Amino acid sequence: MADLSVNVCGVDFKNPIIPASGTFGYGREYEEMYPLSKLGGISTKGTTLHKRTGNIAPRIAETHSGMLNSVGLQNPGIDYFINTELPNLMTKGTVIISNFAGASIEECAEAAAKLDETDVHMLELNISCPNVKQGGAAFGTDCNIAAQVTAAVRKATKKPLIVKLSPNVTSITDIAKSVEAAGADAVSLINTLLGMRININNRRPILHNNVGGMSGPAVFPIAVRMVWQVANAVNIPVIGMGGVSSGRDAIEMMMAGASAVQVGAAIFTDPYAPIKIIDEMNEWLDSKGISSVREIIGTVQPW
Amino acid sequence: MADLSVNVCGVDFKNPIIPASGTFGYGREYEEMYPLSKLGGISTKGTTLHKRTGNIAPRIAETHSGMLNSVGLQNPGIDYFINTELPNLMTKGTVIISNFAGASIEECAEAAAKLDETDVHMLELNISCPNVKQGGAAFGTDCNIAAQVTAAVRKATKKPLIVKLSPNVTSITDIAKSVEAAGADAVSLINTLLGMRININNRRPILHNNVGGMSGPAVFPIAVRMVWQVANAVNIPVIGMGGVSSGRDAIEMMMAGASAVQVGAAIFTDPYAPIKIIDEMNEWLDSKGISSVREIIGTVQPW
Amino acid sequence: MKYTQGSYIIAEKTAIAREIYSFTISCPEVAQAASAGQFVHIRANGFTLRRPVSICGIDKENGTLRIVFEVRGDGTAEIARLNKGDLIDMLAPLGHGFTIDKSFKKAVLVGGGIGTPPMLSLAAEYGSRATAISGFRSANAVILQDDFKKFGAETVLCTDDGSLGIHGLVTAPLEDIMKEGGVDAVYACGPMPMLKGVAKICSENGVFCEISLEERMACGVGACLGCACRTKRNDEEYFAHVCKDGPVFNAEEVLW
Amino acid sequence: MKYTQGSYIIAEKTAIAREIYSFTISCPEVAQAASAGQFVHIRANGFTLRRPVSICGIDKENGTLRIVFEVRGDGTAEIARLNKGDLIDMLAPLGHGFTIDKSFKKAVLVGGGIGTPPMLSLAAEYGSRATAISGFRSANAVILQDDFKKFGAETVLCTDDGSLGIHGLVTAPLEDIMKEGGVDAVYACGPMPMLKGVAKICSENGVFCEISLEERMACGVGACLGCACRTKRNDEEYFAHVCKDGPVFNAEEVLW
Ligand SMILES: Cc1cc2nc3c(=O)[nH]c(=O)nc-3n(C[C@H](O)[C@H](O)[C@H](O)COP(=O)(O)OP(=O)(O)OC[C@H]3O[C@@H](n4cnc5c(N)ncnc54)[C@H](O)[C@@H]3O)c2cc1C
Ligand SMILES: Cc1cc2nc3c(=O)[nH]c(=O)nc-3n(C[C@H](O)[C@H](O)[C@H](O)COP(=O)(O)OP(=O)(O)OC[C@H]3O[C@@H](n4cnc5c(N)ncnc54)[C@H](O)[C@@H]3O)c2cc1C
Ligand SMILES: Cc1cc2nc3c(=O)[nH]c(=O)nc-3n(C[C@H](O)[C@H](O)[C@H](O)COP(=O)(O)O)c2cc1C
Ligand SMILES: Cc1cc2nc3c(=O)[nH]c(=O)nc-3n(C[C@H](O)[C@H](O)[C@H](O)COP(=O)(O)O)c2cc1C
Ligand code: FES
Ligand code: FES
Repeated sequence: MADLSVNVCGVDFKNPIIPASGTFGYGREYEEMYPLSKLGGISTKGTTLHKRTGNIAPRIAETHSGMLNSVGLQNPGIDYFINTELPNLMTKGTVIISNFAGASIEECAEAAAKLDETDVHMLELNISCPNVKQGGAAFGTDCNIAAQVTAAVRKATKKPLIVKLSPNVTSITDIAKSVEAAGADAVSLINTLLGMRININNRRPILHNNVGGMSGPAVFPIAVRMVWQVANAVNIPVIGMGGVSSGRDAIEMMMAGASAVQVGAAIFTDPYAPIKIIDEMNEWLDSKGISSVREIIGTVQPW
Repeated sequence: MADLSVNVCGVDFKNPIIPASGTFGYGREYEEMYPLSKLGGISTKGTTLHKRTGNIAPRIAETHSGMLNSVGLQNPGIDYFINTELPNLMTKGTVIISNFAGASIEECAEAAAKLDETDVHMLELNISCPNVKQGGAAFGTDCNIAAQVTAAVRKATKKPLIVKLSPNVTSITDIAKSVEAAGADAVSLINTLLGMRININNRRPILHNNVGGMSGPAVFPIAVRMVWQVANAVNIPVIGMGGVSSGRDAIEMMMAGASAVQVGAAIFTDPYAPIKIIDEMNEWLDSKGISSVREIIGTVQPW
Repeated sequence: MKYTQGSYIIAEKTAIAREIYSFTISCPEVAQAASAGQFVHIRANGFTLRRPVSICGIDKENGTLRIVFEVRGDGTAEIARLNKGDLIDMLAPLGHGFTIDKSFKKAVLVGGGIGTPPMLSLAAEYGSRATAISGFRSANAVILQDDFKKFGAETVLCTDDGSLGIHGLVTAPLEDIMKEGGVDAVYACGPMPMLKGVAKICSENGVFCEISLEERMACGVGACLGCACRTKRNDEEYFAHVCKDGPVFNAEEVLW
Repeated sequence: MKYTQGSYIIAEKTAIAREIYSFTISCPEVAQAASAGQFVHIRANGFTLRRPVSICGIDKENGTLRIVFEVRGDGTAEIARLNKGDLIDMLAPLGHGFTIDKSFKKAVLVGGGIGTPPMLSLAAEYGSRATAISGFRSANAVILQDDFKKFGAETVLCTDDGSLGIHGLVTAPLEDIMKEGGVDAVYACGPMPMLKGVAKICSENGVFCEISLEERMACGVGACLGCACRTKRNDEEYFAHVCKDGPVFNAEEVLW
């Protein structure tokens, strides 16, 4: 039994596996299947200052080894989250990361200020959701705006602040360095890649939003590359995600430089995926005689 | 039997299917299996002014529904191509597109000038490779440099000029508009997405180049999205590619806005893929009673 | 247990029409928890997303569920490749089923095409108090009529092309039955235009109506918010989720 | 026909050691065109890239090829799931095989682990004029020794752990045989350090040596330039391609 615990920004995780924001709701649906205390942490469904109804359906399309979604940040608003969901989540014995976004810098800062007054362990600022028409994409694709929103949120909270990056950029390292300089305590990546599928029979995009965010095993190599690049470019911890679906994938992501790993689409294929990934990591480490998962972080040796 | 012929920049293709550059060599290896005259065209392996030995092996890695390559533009140089390979190719009864690249604007222009003197039907300028003179950043990730190299090449040739775009950018439409303004007759997209895989047993990147270009069915939704965006942003024809592996995929790509379709990685899974795709397109069109494939180009109706 | 994920043995497989298969699956726990109108979420080997399929029959005694599905694309084709004795990976039972009221004296079950299977699970509840109106494209797509009869339900069959039963849509016989009166509830599953038509007739006649909706799904349990459907609750627009709030909705709630 | 792609029936499947399988494949055209040292490129269901596997036996009369492969990862595991009677999708025969000279009086075939199978196709050519030196990790990984004997070849067996045969590397018995003299050719396939060792011994003894190399492949036919390997030709460095210029190379050509 290897030691799977990791520490990110001073927060202790019993293991590095965290269901990714938007794929695990507030945990209620999966708690029917296993205790949430088995998880390293949970990144909750992205919340916004105001309630959002999200995009019109269809919101889901399948792709080779992946999927598209255009949920459009549907959520009941931050007050509902703080009053109704968070207190319950805080009793589960796992690290709670509150993922949030906003349509303006002020909205993001205001949301952060509200979260700052709660017991939540960490904040994850989503500057990358490609579905939000009002600037959601813009924050994450421009170094200056990314820095501005990070700085504003930084002022609004003393809690560990993770900034979640978009992969739909020319240089993700530039964005990472900008948010680091603006006060981020960690970065998480990758969010979804913008994609599209068309129903050739009716000549309509499958998603009502026309385009959506791609995730799942298909994007794994892109995520590993970006995690590796960013881990080598910044001095803050990196939380890796994008297509992780096995313990070996999680190990690979950590060798690329991730201090912890989020798991998203794999949960749809197998609701027990996070638990199985934890078990597989443990087995692999044991089989190699590695006593702590921390020993593998960032250990890939480039040629 | 539907009419599969298309016309791109005044060049007639008997069907829209073209093996993608780098996946079909100069056609010799596949000619052992089927006559090249069955193909709409062939985009030849990228050539450069000077011979290149390419990267050290391993150059290939597998990914979920895709692959990475880091061939590194190995090629015998443009003179060898023009003297030894091209004359043979020109006898095959299919459109020959000469894909080429360079480490500087001057090299690209010089290569184009040499190709201009041959019988080749079209030129495809690959701007995804790093520009050694201007700091190593790829030509294809900066609008100004992309425009400059396109303009220089434009001056060097009167042949139809396709500029092949990189997907590793924040806004592919901006790059497309820049090269259109600089004189490109068409754009082709997408080239490969930068990815990485690690062998967790020896903690080494699988590719000796550390990172490589991802292609195959995994990238198809990203390619469809980019083709759709670019087709709506420019007034020149778009040649679509990226993950096409069936007749339905090719139809989808054309509905997104592609006037012709290149097929790459699918050839490795099945060397007959281009032929099967042509047959499947024909069957689908017949089943829908569509008399010409040209009728479907760009017909997707966004919501 | 509310729902769980597991691999279960296929006890029986039959092809009941062209490209339409019936599986009987041995899953005692799931069968025990299941109710009419719920669905199972099936993993298709090689695919990222599971495929939702309605429960067509529940045999709590023998611990089996029956599903009937049509091959529509690559995922259902892959599932159809499974054979008797193979394991099928299901996340089940999911969703919110039909409201069953044993005091109802006359229930009409309206199924269109591959929307017919979930209606059979209601025939099992209502027996001879049920009338099953089923509509299909053509004679060769007709399924489950004998199964309805076995439960004692009256059957009314329609085909679009008139090749079997009544020539025309299911809404015509439904209106006839409504005129006769005494209908306590109408349940329906099928294509959207059909559901809309059924809902309109019920609303005009003031009859309780529940319909089963379809939407593209990822999680199947209410976590991803993928399967949104516009409904109204307390006169406010509400984006419900087909997998958790449905697939069965009161027809009055749905914003078409 | 030089090579072709097709689906062929697996006429025989046997497990010859833990996770090592032998397939006999009915493919008359391919068997007719094949020669020792060439390989087949096998499609594994669900994977983008094919898997290269050496030809282990060629039976032109019965129109069959034999391959022997080890499950190393997901792709070979998928291929191992195929059974007798199933179709296997192959692009074959590929590459440049061994130089066979019927006038050679003494040929030494050196195989390391899963590099042993291609050596068997040479034993079929050289019969009693062949000595097969095979090295394996351990007794339970030993394969094909009886097959070599059937062709009349002399066998020398080594294991890394001494659990069967000589305790140690294949290079020791090779040096002994070299000392005896009269060796016309050495052929080898196995891990790189072994090949390097064999090449060195041959070069020191001035004996003709061919080795079969491995590299990650995409196309398998020479079109993608994926499987580069550093060689020298006419004293110039040359990036050869394992799939087309090889997999068999003259040991002198290879830049280690
Ligand atoms: C609650 C519910 C119950 C259902 N019950 C049945 C049933 O009893 N019998 C039956 O034959 N079919 C039923 N369906 C429809 C069935 O889920 C689809 O036919 C199936 O998902 C198609 O998958 P595919 O891989 O064959 O098609 P593809 O088109 O290749 O599927 C691609 C993606 O789209 C989704 N998709 C495609 N069509 C539908 C659809 N109509 N509804 C939801 N998702 C879709 C798939 O799940 C997959 O994610 C039901 C759907 C829902 C939502
Ligand atoms: C010319 C040639 C002949 C071969 N002959 C045999 C044989 O007779 N018997 C046998 O058991 N094996 C043979 N191999 C090795 C065999 O190809 C690999 O074991 C196999 O490709 C591994 O696939 P996988 O999916 O199990 O492993 P994975 O590691 O999951 O494969 C991932 C990718 O890497 C490639 N890869 C991994 N290992 C190798 C390797 N050693 N060589 C080339 N590509 C690799 C795979 O083809 C695939 O593209 C040969 C290889 C070559 C190049
Ligand atoms: C249905 C769905 C909803 C998502 N919602 C959010 C969200 O609200 N906030 C966010 O930061 N990321 C969201 N994501 C992105 C994921 O958290 C994750 O970054 C991405 O899916 C890549 O990981 P994966 O490949 O493991 O799914 C969502 C992803 C999916 C599939
Ligand atoms: C092995 C390999 C080599 C390639 N070489 C080139 C090249 O020389 N020039 C170029 O423009 N694109 C090159 N490409 C990119 C392809 O032409 C194509 O843009 C990409 O593979 C996406 O298409 P696909 O998903 O169908 O493979 C190469 C791709 C592969 C897989
Ligand atoms: S499918 Fe995830 S909420 Fe319904
Ligand atoms: S694998 Fe393509 S050149 Fe060898």
